Amino acid sequence: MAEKEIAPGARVQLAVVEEVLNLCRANSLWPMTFGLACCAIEMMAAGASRFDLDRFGAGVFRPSPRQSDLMIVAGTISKKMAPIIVTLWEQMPAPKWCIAMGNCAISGGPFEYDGQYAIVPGTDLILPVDVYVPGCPPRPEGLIQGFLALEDLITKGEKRNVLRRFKRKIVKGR
Amino acid sequence: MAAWQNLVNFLGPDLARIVVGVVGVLALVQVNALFLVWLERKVAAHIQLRIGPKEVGPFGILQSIVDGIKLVGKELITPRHADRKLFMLAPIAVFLPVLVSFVVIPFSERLLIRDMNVGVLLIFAFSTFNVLAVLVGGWASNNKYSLLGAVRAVAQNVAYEIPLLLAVLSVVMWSNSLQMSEIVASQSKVWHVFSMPVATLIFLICATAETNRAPFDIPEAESELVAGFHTEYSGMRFALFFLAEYSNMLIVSAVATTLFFGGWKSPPFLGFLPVPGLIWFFAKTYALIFVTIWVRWTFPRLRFDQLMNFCWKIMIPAALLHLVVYAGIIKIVR
Amino acid sequence: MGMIKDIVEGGWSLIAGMWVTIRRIYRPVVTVQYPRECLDMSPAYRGHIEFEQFPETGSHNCVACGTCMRFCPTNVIKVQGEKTHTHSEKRASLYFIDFSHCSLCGLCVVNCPTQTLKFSGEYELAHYSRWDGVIDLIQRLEESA
Amino acid sequence: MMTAQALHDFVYVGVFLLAAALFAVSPLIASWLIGGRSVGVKRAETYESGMPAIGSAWIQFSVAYYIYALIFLAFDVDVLFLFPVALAYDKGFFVRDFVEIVIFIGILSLAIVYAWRKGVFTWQKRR
Amino acid sequence: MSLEDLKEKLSKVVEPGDMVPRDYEKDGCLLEIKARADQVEAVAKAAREADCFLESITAVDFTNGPQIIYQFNSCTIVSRVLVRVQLSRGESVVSIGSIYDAALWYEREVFELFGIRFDNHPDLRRLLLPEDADFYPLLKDYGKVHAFRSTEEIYGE
Amino acid sequence: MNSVQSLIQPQVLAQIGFAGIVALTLTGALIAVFPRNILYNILGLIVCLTGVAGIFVYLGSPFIALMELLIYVGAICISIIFAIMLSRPLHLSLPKRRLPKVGLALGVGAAVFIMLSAIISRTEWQPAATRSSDWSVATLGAYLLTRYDLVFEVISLVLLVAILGAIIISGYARRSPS
Amino acid sequence: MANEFLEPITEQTFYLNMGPQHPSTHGVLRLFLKLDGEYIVEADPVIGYGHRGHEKMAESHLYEQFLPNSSRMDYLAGLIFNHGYVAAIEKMAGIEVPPRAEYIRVICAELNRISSHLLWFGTYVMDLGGFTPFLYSFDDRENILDILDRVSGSRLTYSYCRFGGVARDVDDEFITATHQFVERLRSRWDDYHNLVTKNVIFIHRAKDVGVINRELALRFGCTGPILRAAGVPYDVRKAEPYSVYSELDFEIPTGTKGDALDRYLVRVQEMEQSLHIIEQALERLPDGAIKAAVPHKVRPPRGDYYFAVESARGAVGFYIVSDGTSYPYRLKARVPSYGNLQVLTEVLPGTLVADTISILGSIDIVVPEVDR
Amino acid sequence: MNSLTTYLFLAALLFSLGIFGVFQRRSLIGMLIAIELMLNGASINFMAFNRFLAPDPIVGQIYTLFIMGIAAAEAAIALSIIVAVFRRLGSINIERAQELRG
Repeated sequence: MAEKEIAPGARVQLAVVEEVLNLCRANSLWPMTFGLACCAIEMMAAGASRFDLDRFGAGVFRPSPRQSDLMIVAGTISKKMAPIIVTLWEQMPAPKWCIAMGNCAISGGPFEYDGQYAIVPGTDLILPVDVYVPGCPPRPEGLIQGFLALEDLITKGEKRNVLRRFKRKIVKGR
Repeated sequence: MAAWQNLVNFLGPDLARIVVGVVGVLALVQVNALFLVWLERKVAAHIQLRIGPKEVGPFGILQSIVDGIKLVGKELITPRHADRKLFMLAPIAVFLPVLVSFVVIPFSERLLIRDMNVGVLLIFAFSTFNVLAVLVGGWASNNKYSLLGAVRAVAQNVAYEIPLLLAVLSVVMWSNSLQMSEIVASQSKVWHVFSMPVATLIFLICATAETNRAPFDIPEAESELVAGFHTEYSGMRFALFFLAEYSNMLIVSAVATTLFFGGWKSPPFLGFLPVPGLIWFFAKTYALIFVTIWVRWTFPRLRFDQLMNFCWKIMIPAALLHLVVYAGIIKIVR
Repeated sequence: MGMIKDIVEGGWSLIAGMWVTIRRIYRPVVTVQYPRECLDMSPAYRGHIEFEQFPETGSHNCVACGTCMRFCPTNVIKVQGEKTHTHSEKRASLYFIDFSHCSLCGLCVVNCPTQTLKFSGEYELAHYSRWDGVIDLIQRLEESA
Repeated sequence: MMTAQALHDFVYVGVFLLAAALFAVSPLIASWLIGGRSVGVKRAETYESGMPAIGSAWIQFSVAYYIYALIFLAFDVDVLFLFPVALAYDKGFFVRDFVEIVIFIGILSLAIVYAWRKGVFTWQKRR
Repeated sequence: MSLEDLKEKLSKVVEPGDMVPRDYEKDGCLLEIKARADQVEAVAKAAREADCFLESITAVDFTNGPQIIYQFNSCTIVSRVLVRVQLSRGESVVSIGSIYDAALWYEREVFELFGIRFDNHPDLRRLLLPEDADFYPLLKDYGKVHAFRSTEEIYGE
Repeated sequence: MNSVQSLIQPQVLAQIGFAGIVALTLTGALIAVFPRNILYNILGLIVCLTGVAGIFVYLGSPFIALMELLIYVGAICISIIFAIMLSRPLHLSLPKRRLPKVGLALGVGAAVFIMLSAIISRTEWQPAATRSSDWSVATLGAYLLTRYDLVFEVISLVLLVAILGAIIISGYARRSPS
Repeated sequence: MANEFLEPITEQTFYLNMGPQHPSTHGVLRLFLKLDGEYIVEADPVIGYGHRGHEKMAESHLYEQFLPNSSRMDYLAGLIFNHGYVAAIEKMAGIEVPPRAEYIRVICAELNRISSHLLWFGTYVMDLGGFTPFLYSFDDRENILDILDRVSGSRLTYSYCRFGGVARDVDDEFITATHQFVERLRSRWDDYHNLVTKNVIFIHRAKDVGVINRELALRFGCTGPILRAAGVPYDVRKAEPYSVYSELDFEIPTGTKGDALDRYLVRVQEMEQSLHIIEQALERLPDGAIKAAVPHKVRPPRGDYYFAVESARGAVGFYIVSDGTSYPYRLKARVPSYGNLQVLTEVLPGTLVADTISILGSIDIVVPEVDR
Repeated sequence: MNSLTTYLFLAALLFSLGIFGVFQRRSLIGMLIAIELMLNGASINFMAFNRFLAPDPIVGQIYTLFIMGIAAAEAAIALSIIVAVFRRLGSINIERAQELRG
């Protein structure tokens, strides 16, 4: 699991405080209301009644980047859109995370071909991505799985997420 | 020691009251905000056939605590082009009037921090600062969405203050007092909700508008103004706006309970139950809050001109008419 | 007078709306609590591709003909074969897909001459690295076997 | 004398204001201490849907509802004047108080009638 | 408005020989008009008078120069008319934005994808690409393409 | 210890509170007059008015104090802020002060203050011989209904005229009634 | 507006970017607004934030390979685009489609249309501030997705129609599930009407807002519910019947004024008509093959072709120039939202900011469809 | 300290500050703010006399209330005039207004 400095540059850094904060951060990921293409619809579906992201405390979609913790890049990033995504990312207050949802966000997906002039092939070229959720588009379950993976990343391991009362299914083999 | 004695003589039991009151109210404000956020999310979820917060603590009860702690750990961003001083001041200022309002709210017959004889007015007077803080915060952000939101908030709040005051006037006319305890006492026979249902309705509608709740949530209309006046506020500053909003909900509902729903008194046909007044009070208050939550998750929001015209064309004339009619009724009844 | 009628009718419509929502509070929720309970995947569900395991060979039937590679619109598939002594045909020795480019069109599955490709029912693929989308199908087949 | 009681009230209000200020400031300080800090050129830029903001928000802002504020200003004061009267309402008057209140409110309503007639409350679509 | 009416209006502005009936069942359009660049405005006016709306404007790049294709259709009867304008490279064409507002965006799109300029267009900015894009992606000499053909190779003659 | 104890005397506490209020008022007044950013001025005015409300409490009338907040802060100041937003952004294009003008203003202000304080300090204020001790708001209301009833009605008339004036000046009168 | 950055910024008016990241611009649309207080003086929709170069992509891909792209242009009505693209190629190459396949396509396309309209219904009411109807409609939409997932294996980007037929046959379970869904949705109308259609706030927000009359709609080439709300009964399914629509009985709902409320009502009635179509199609669903024999690589003869279908948002057309190889020489998709979006430049000025949201929501834009 | 003179001095100070503001301000709104200061000085005077000298403590309060009412009316009219002036002249700067007139 990739180690990432969760709160860069906090003025006072206490291990205990960080531990508690990370636990809380993991269980209260507010995504930004922000969709690019097809995956955004599945993101909405994940927030809707059937799948209900709110169960994990992640259902508070904030429209303003200032109040959100998580950017879900859901869809193809066009070259015209890329600087805007970077701006939005930088306007989010630390600590913040990014999920690349869908194949387009991971690598340009099916739209990356020889002669492609319009898209940025991969979110990781412009933002530090924490979790990748492949699929075209991924099912809402896949996105929830991505959320849970991100929570584990924040708490540095599933076992340390003491509030979690179920086991995340980890796909093996790769 | 003599000096201390003097102080105790001067303030008397007040000293203990103040300390206990401050601590109690602070606890109430926090617990209420945490509970209300949770309640709102839960009720909304069940209205929408969802579960809502569930995984964080049993029934997701820890969810709002977790959210709160997370917000403390977020960065506070001050936009470069903002007016830094006012931008930082506004979230604090929005919280100032919140606690003061609790001073005069009678939670039960005994549990009343200070029974001022201008109680009702005090709440309205200090709620003005709330509006000002919103305006200052929205203006200081130097963000167009914030500015639009702040201006709308103020225009809306000031407009709805008039029918609100008019509705309160009917109550004051009956009880001849601004003192909260006496207003409650004046409802010993009939709750005002029964004797003046129109005023109650006006009060509730206007109170919803005053607290910027749907369908009057135009200042923070998400689909238009992103997050309205607090678009630029992050982390704890945003949390303070949030806290103030939910505390205001409590205050408004508590005031409505006091003025129209008999305060701590038990419902007339349930008087035999040995339930303390405090419980009745909070039961009524949270029932009202539940209604506002229910309304919020049912209706679309009004447009701004409709909102203003609703106030000026329907609410204010209705309130004025009600006041005149009620004044006549008092003459006849007494 | 018309105004009063409007107010009454409007108020009534609001109450009707509130009646709709309050009834829902007592209805059972429609939420499927995903990590605790899962939806049944549809039989047609298209996850990433994987090898069909044929009972007669106990393994896949990929002859590394490269049809899938050629038909793939986005160059997802990389297949290499080698001739072994036991088989007269070529057999795939390496079969990698980069799922992160896949658009799930299914041309590879449709056009596979030996019908050895099928869609997996895999949908929980969240990972921490961009390259986790690269899947070794042969290894995957061996693991599941 | 009423001063003493008023002063006591004042003590309450003052202390609560102070407590509120402290309560509001302390988490901000905590947040300042333990909150993260991000970097980025556009971190503190004004948010405008991800685009660079065009011009300042501090411009002359044509408030269509300005006239509402002016009407409110006078109206609110009028309503507040009714409060002391309401306190004394029906205390040893025959109908004098009723009549006076009716006159007062009648004059008050004229303002609404006038504003309504003049179309203050109708927002026109502008082209 | 019938198709005959439209034909009559159109016959005033283009030579009858340039009006080629098409097989609707197969090609999806009823009439094809081969127009010159200077006839576009008149054709558009005629279509407008015949109560047609502009369905789309697009272009195809050939070795002998790009071709602009206008499509008009009526919402009362099917009367899809294809107006084909063969341009030489670098030639510009008159905007029909004053006749059909819908044309403004279509023309902008054609401009940015093919580099065909439209005269009298009020606002010929980039539409889909970033403002600073300096390439015309749908030209056949941009990127990897499968074939680059002349008009004859496709339409015969 | 002694000094601390003497500070806890209720009278002293009241004095400290009073000093605080006065300080608040004067700070607000200064902010209302001196900074060139007009929004700061209005916020200063609000602070000052809050202080004045506190002074009214010290003068024995919390009711008037709250009215001060409700009317001045809640109505007048908010309307002024609206007017500021409607007008040119003064807070940005800060008008330069002209020294002679400021000097003149300062002179006039100081002269008035000196004059007033001279009068205040010279005059021997005599309280009325018999003083009623009824401060209740209800009595105030009763007075408004009896002795000052005309003024009470006139106030509403004045405010009505103010509203009409505002509407007319804002150009609504020229519109045809809809 | 010549150039947003060149024009001097006066004090009276100010510029506001609404979007690309804005909760109500439906994805990545950017509305560049010139405001006077709350009033809009000029509006300039800026598109291209979702431009993915579909048309360039087509030129280097086989006809088959481009097929998945068709459902990614308009991901809300992906199956209808799919259908349109496949039918266009079939017409070009002269492929006969078995009747069963045609019926299955129509059923799925109509289900897709309903799902698209349901999503629009939800987001429109959400734009107006009502959050709950959004989730109710999403709940119903999930039912459709389940049905379509069962046959196509995907929830959003179906790639279900193939040249010569469909990818997978339907079973009895599909038919019963579809019947159940039709029943279920019919039983929902009451709730939807009580919650939204009859709601006084909603009516006030939608009535007389954003009037697009016949004249305006035709000038801008608007099609679909916008044109129909203006009183023009133009529907490709009736005007140029494709597939088996000529055998099915349905009506084209139209409005009168062309305001947001009319567009709302037209869409709601369209959903009912779609249910009607689905019922008929299910009843007539013939047995037989679901796919004609088609070569691995289709090679349509040389020439240019146009084929139009009616998507949830209006007329979709594929204009394809074939050079006789298995790669399209040029493929152009005529998308309905293009004109529907452009009309905003004319409709928005003079309205309030809140109306902008209402108009935008009632027009129902899918930005990647516009941008392609 | 808590005597009549203190209050009167405070009121005088507010009044003088108001006068100063009226004279040095160039914008109409600034002047309005200054005028409000002066009115408040007057109110304090009334209340102080009421508290320390008057025979009936109600009268002073009523006067103060009236001052507030008048202040509100004055503000409403003044603000609408300011806006009208602004609409006409494009400025609320009093000197600019004079320039344009003359």
